[in-house]
Amino acid sequence: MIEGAGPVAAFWGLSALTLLAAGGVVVSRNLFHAVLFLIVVFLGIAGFFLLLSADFLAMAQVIIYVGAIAVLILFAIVLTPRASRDNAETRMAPVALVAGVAVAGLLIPAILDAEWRTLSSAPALPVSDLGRELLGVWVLPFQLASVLLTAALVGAVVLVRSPREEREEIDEEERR
Amino acid sequence: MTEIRSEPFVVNIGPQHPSTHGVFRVKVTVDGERIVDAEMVMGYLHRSIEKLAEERTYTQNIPFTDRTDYLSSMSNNLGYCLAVEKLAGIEVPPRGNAIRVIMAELQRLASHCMAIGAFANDTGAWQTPVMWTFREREKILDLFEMTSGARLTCNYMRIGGVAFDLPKEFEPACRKLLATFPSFIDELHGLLSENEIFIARTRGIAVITPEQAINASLSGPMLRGSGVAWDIRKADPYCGYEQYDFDIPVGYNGDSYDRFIVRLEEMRQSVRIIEQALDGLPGGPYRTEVPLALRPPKGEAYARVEGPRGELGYYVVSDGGPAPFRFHIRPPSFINLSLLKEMTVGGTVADAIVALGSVDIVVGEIDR
Amino acid sequence: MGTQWWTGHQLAELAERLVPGSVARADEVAAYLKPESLVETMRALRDSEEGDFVYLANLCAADYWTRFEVVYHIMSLEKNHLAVAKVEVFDRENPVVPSVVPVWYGAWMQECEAYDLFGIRFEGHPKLYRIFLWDGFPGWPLRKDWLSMPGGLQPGLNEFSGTARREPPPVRVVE
Amino acid sequence: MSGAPFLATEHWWDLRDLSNISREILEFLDRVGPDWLAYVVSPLIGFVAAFLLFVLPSQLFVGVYGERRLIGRMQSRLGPNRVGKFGLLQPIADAIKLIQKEAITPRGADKWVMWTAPVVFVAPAVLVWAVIPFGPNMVIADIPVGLVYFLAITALPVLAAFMAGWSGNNKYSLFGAMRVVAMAISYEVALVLGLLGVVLFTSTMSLQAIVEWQREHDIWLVFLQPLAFVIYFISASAELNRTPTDIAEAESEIVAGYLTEYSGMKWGLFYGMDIGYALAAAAFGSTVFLGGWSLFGLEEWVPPWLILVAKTHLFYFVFIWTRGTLPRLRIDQLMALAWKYMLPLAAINLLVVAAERLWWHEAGLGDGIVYLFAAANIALALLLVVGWARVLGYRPERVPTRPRLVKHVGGYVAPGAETGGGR
Repeated sequence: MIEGAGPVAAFWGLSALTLLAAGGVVVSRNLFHAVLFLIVVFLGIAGFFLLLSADFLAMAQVIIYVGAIAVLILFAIVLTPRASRDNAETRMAPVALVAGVAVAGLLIPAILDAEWRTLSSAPALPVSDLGRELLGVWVLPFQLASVLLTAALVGAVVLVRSPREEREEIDEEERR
Repeated sequence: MTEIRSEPFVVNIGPQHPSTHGVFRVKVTVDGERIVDAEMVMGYLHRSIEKLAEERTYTQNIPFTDRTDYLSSMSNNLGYCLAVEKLAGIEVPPRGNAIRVIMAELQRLASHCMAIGAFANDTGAWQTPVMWTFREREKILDLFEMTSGARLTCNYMRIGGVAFDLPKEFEPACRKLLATFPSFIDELHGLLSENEIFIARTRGIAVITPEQAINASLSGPMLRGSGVAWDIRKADPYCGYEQYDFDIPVGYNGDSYDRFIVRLEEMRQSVRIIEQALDGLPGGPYRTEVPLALRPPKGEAYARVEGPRGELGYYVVSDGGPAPFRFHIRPPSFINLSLLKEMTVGGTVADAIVALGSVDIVVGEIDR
Repeated sequence: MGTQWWTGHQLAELAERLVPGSVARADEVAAYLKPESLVETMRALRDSEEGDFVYLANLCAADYWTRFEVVYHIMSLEKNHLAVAKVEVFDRENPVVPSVVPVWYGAWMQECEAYDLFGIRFEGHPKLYRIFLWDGFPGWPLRKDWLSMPGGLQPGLNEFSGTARREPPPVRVVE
Repeated sequence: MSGAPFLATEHWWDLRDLSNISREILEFLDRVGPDWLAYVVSPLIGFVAAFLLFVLPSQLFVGVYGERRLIGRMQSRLGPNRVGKFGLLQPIADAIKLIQKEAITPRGADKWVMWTAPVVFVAPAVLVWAVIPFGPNMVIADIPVGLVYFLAITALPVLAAFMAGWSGNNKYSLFGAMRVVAMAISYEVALVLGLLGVVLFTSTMSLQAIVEWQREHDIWLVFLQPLAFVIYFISASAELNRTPTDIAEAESEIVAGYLTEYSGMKWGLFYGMDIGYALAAAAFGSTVFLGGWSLFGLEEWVPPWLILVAKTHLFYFVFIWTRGTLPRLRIDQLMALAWKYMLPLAAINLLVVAAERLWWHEAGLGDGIVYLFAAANIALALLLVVGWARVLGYRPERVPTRPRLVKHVGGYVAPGAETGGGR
């Protein structure tokens, strides 16, 4: 439960900011601007985590989503040859609209129906407990996620290796 | 599997870029950071000195030669004067020759200071080596000011000798400089040649094989860096270079690092030559009197000196008049650039800058 | 010690021996080669045991009113000798000389320079362009008839008595 | 507070502990004003105090003036010495000049992004100071995840740099932007893994607690975690674009990197805050690795915040020193350093620390064991650095640093055919 004038004001402020930025992501015609709006959304969500006393989660949100993922998206935009065409009209717009409405139609009733457990005070969850849980009870999913990420990394490396480089490497080995 | 590649795009290095050492431009096409094509664009500083020189007397042309390679004006003066002397058959007295050798070698020191400092700057050293070399170059320029009255464009050599005799303060000042110079070279050696990062940046970059170097008419440290022993001071001695004992440094495999250490070693050798020349400085006249409006006989002459950047040739044709009929400069840094494309393609932009720095260009000389 | 400077006759003799009929004439300074067999001769001179002219020291052009000369200072590093070869072109409107870039890569930029300032086209050059001046620059600056002044006054030194060339130019001035 | 009682008293005028003043002010505000006032003012006091007392003076007189003077000294020249006594007013004159200059927005530039980028760059530079402890009670926000906070906040300027580079409509800017992002992503990984070792040892992520831990055990973490310290230093200088690794602003290659199109105060903000980040990194480094405000008991007599300031400036001096000495590495070499060298070493370091920590706790060893760990880790660090270099095939290659000498001219000199001698 969020109590007190400060947190409540912060909640509404953050909500407005996040929603506006999310709208910006959708509306913005410039791909680069859209990503920047997306970053604001991420920061807003980190703010929500802070409001809920989940400080570690907020920091992780900033590091991972803003520091890594958003930057990677930006990088991808720069490296994509046809990025300059931006968010132009596509034939897929109606399909996307239908899909979006469908997802919203699924989510909104689910959220309204769900019985949310409300806590009167923020649970004290030190980071050490989080780590213990992660490496104790949830160690298998944790490891699986690591393996998945490693596989993705290796796959990316294999994908971007050009045949030319491979040939050069083989030549080099032969020379040795 | 399709090859994933980024869009190649064209980057202009220059004409206003910190590392082009003047208004020189390289149009590079890059794919990511790799260079796939490089094209030189020059001429921003073209003053058509060769045409202007056809309208001046032989003596009036000497200041033009200052302004081609403004970092080694003494060598340029010397090359031109040698060509005219050869054309007109003028002998230079021994004292004049010795003074010329001292000045040319001091000029080589000054120019190599500049080259090494700028090269270190190109590898990314944040101004420190260039400031150190400027400090030493300053002392040499002071010596030039003492003798010729000018620091950069000295206009000191004359047809038949030099413009003035050495002032009496020159010798002690020069000896003082020579006493400290080897330790300065050792300092640079420690700062740069033995620096792991510097070696990593320059070793194996812009390799030129000896065959390539000879075929592309490279000269000076570029040629010697590739392991070719060629030095006009030894091969075709002028001004009495045959009296002095010095070695020619040659590199190992012709990369940027080799060109750098060759330059550094040349500085040591220059110090040796100046010491010998000062020790054996003959007396007598420093100049043969020649008429102001010299009219050499009909004919042509090609004289060359080993400038700091390489073979500096002057090709002068006379039709018997007071002005040269044809005046051509063989600019070393212009021809040394021939292989720039071969040196840069396949490397990164950073390598291209290092390659360009190791050529040691002076745009005034390229464009003339 | 010192570089041995070959006379034109020496070079002509060698060139004639390597490629018969390649020499137009020779004087004390230089051997005048025929443009038709220039590249062939130069390659033979470069590869010959005796000549070993592996190094092109200098390439430049000169305008002698009635003809252009392209001057090659060629050199051997190991034998340490230097010779001068020349090629003459008489066509003022459209001077063409075969390019020696296939023989010496070092001619690449110097031929561009000669083309830029003299307008001599080097046939077979991989990329001949105006290296200093911009494309479309009017005229060829180092030709003698460029910037000829009114009153028949020709470029050259005019301040000294008897030096101004007041006679009409030997050739028609290309405007 | 644990340990010996401090000499610092609780009087507001006792400047050895500056938190006294702020507590007095807050209490006064609580008495006279509405209750939200103290709530709003308390962080402000911290930031204002930190900036007025430390950040701004350091930035201006150490970062701008001191760095230029020191590098000038290293380069055998004078450095700024005209404005004011010893040129001390030079930074202020610079700032006035920068404000007067025209802030150019090039045609075709993305104006909004270009003008927002400096703001995005400056804001984290201020926020970073929130978790740096200046003394036992002097920290703006002693949050339990201070270390992660620092990492999160310092991820933001990368974004600003990217925005600056993209918006300038200049290829050099874009190059710089791409480089800055590639660098940040690569070095962040090694940096976090290195810092994880510290966290394992101290079992906390609060910077204040890390300092306390070092004080209690009478050892600095730089001795316990030498490898992590080296990795931190290299990564920090890489992310800060300082000279051995300043490829994002490499002047000789890409003019000024992402700042190429900036001018006036927009550029000045980037420049000033670059120094701010370097100082923050130095402060963070001295807090985590060099004992922060503690100095083996001396902090009871000397104001602890002065100790931290001294350590920070010392740390910053090393930054200046490397900048004045070393050339720059190429981007692929830097990437190789990050991925092939520092990342595996950081991982091995983490493994070692985990083992030591486990042994320490399971076996119930006393605190004295940390000295043994320190000795072992220093030896291990040296061994690892050399050994891993060998594994990667890098040997301190004996490249000849002097050319061969020959006496006679001729064609190509085959190796071994030299004829010359020295002197």
